[in-house]
Amino acid sequence: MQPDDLARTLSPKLGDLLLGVEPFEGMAGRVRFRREGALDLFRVVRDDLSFTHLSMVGGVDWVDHREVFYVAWSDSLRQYLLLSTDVPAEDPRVESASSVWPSANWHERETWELVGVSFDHHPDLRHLLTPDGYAFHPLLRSFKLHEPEELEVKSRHV
Amino acid sequence: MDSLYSVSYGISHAIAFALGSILPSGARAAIESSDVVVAFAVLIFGVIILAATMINTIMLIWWERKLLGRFMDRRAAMHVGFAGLLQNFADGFKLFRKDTVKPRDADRLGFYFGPTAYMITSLMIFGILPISSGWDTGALPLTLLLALAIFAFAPLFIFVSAWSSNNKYSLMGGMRSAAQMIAYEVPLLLAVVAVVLVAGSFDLNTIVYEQQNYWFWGPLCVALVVFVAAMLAEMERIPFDLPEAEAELVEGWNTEYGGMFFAFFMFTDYLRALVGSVLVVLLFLGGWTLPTWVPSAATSFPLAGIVWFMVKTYIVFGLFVWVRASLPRVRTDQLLRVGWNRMIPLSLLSVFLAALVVMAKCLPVFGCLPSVGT
Amino acid sequence: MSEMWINMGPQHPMTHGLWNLRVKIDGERILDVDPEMGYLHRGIEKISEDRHYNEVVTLMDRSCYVAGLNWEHLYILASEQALHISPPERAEYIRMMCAEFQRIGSHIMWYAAFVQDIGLMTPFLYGMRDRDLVLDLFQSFTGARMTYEYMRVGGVRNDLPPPFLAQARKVLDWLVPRFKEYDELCIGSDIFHKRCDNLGVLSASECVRHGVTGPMLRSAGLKRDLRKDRPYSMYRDVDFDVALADGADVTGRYLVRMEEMRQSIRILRQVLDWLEHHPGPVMADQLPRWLGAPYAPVGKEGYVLKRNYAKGVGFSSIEEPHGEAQAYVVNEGSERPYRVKFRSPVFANISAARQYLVGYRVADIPPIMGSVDPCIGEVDR
Amino acid sequence: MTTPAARTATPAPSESPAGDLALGKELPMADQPAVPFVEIETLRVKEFIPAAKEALSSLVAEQGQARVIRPVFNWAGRNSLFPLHWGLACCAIEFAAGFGARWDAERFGVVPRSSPRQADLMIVNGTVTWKVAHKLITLYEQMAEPKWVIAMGNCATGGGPFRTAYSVVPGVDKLVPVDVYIAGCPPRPEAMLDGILKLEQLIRERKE
Repeated sequence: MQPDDLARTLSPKLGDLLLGVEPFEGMAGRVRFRREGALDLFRVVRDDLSFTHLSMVGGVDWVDHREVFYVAWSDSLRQYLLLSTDVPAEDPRVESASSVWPSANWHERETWELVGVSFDHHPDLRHLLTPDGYAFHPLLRSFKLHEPEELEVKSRHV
Repeated sequence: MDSLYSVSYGISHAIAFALGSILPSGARAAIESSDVVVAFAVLIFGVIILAATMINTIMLIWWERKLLGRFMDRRAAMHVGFAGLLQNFADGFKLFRKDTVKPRDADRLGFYFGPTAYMITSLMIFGILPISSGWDTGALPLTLLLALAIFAFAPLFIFVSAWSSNNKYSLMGGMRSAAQMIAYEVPLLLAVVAVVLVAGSFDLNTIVYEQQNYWFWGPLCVALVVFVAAMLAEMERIPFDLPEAEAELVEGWNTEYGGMFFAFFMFTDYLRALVGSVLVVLLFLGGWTLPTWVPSAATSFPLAGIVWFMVKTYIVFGLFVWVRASLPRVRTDQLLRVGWNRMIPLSLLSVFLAALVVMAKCLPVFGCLPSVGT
Repeated sequence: MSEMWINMGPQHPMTHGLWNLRVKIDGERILDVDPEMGYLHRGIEKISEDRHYNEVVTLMDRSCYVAGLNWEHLYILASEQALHISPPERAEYIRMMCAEFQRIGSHIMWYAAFVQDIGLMTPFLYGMRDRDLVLDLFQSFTGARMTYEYMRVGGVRNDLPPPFLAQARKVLDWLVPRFKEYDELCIGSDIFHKRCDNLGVLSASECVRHGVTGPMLRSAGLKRDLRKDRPYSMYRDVDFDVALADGADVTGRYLVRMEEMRQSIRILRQVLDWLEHHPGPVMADQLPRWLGAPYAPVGKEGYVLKRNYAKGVGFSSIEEPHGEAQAYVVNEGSERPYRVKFRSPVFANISAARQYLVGYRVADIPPIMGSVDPCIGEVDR
Repeated sequence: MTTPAARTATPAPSESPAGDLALGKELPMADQPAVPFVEIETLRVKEFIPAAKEALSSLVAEQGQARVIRPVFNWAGRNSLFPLHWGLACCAIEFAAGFGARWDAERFGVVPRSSPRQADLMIVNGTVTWKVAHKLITLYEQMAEPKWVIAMGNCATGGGPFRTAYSVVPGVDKLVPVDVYIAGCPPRPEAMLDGILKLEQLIRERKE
């Protein structure tokens, strides 16, 4: 399946919620969409395009906004599909995909705690990798790691 | 060899007279009185039995470790003592010194009483097991029954210590242990009934004398299979080691025990394994006797009975180790189902076969098989 | 006993790593489970943002410590796509050989751990013995037993030493009868079937719904193997079959993994033949010099090399021993990746734990979780 | 009944009953001791037992320990180190390989135990994160004395390649006292065995 085919199937169903379909090496394409249309898009992608297996959900912090991306696989097409949406950094939230693909559950929990994107209507949005009550989102660019030298100084004074 | 009791009586007697010769006459009479001598003799008897049992049990652990190492393509304990012979002594001393931590919410009495009673009751069995021809220890007519009765105490104490540990894994292990031991007690005893039928006695000495011409493993092979399987379950060894299944219950019912009380458990497990092996040898493999075709030189040297008995015991235990090295563990429900649905019918069959053997002994066709005892 | 929650982990013989399975039980029956992860969360994705492309390879080895080379392969494929670099053919073959040997090593490690879960003691030792032979092979050309740091963007670090091929063939010849022995100890035993048949069943549709991949998925009869479906490296050129089983249970997963090892040997024989007859370079010629730059702490002025290199996003997906692993690398034109995201197969496989554990018994937890082959390093990253 | 104040056999007679009355207290009976005689005797016996224990143990300590008991227990302790059976990260695999056929740590009497109560030795084989830190401390506290800790690998020693990460404890010695450090990432099984033998040497020299 080529990006053009994707656009032909998706645009009538989604309208202006679909921002565009770009080619992506090694995949069927990269679908950009508005976050308001997330659930509609997921359903269309799963039911009409047969991408039944959601592999990965992740987030990228672009400082001014954050990007959430989804990778889905279709057993009949034997192809991957990349879906991505931008969310503003002030209000980082998007609809949860776990009602469409249950496998999104843990990936979204991870994205929430590491990248700081909240997922609406997620069944169980708890900390997964970091301890309960951990207040930071480590994968944001504003979160700086300790330098080794810094650490030396610190432990010497402890 | 004379009976062990008469040996210890002799020692006691000698000590009493030696003491009496240096004491004033009033004390001498008291010491040389038969009651005191007998009491001393019993004490010495107990000490000898205890020492022999302990050394044998520890050697059994060494034997298992080395054998298991060979099965696994490695060399097990090597560096403490010659070929690791002292390894288990080191373990024992270390555990002796190590602290025992009682969990805060554990029941104090049960926590300490359980392992102690478990070990003591298992040690008691050795007071009545004969290991060579002169070893009529107390000469009770019902030694076999008594041994098995004491052997059956164990689930109670395991359950007490598991319950009082106040640990979920211990509790589950204790539950499993109690269920398993009670389920396998029945086929174990029925298999013994087969032996008793053929031998015509509950006395272990008589049972061995009965086997001087033919060992019971041949005619009573079904009973042997049932007995060994049930014994494996009673000893809690793989494939029936569910109560201490390391994979799901951390260490089973001894999870909370460390130090000396853990040593009690470990020691008693092997003690029970020794009892199991000894019983298999006594009931089915002719005890200390050898087949008649063996040249008499093999049986005539001093202590020959004990030597052959130990050789057989260690070989039987080696077979248990072999089973352990090559079989996976079964599940609780499967174990219990096998116990109630397969083992008990099989053991009843073995009783039936034993009855046939008894009849065959006196059928004119076969001629009366010669028997020595009764 | 009434219903109660028990914690299996983080220190528990069942876990094979550092995680906690909270189990709600009624007697011996499992009513609910709740895996708790993150005890080994080392922030690999965050540290990667501070490292050069080649330095991230170090973290990949530690990410999945039983399949280090597979994870290096995964990361290198994605970053080569992001950096628009293509490696020479011989390097691709060497990587494929590494991946297949690592698959054998990982599966043997799985076998050793799994048989312990069902109470078999001896095969653990046999497994470790045979795995050491595979690790010896790795040691002969990477210098390390577990953490190799062997692959580079644009190729591999060094070529194979001359005696390697003969040695590798010898190891393969040794392994073939060993697999038969493994089977005799497990499949040949009635108790194994009693324990493992119809256990931890997860049907193919449930697998797809919950994102379960790898041997667990193939044991359900669904033929999905990225080496066939979406060939990467040189898998298009080698001849092999996808291991399949039916039943979707623990026995099925066992059979799939054993068959995969045999297929790996089949692949390896072809690859070794190819490597013998096709000498050549193992590193791409036209590499930007900063790929080999030394580690420079962030924030030190003058050290940071700001280069405007072509931006790009790389995505790779490989069939790791545990399942389907993916990497997503964002290249923003600097010498460090802007964002690295990994998808761990075990992460998804464990997340479906409730589907394949509830309803069985406590004694079934170790074999079922053992058949998942949890490698916590890659789950928590 | 037997408050510490009542332990003295003679109850202090109140100087001014009126004053006590004023305070609203009961008057003590003059002719009856507050503690019956039998109880006093029991108390004495109870005090005697720990005192005797102490005297006996000090005697044993002085006479026997230095010559017989200590060397034997030292020998036993160093030759049967049971490590806690747990795996943190990469080093756990090498830890397992150390118990495999090629290295066979059991030769030295090293047998992993799953329960911390039965373990003498905690081998921290991998990266320690802050999330697992308090569980590690709990495990260490659950182990019975005497106990030792080996930090295996660079991560446990000082954080290793992850020392800059936000979630990693830079060295397990921040949490529990460490006796032996083993370098390597991960250390080879030989190195692990060497660490255990180093610990044996340490115990021998400590003469506990």
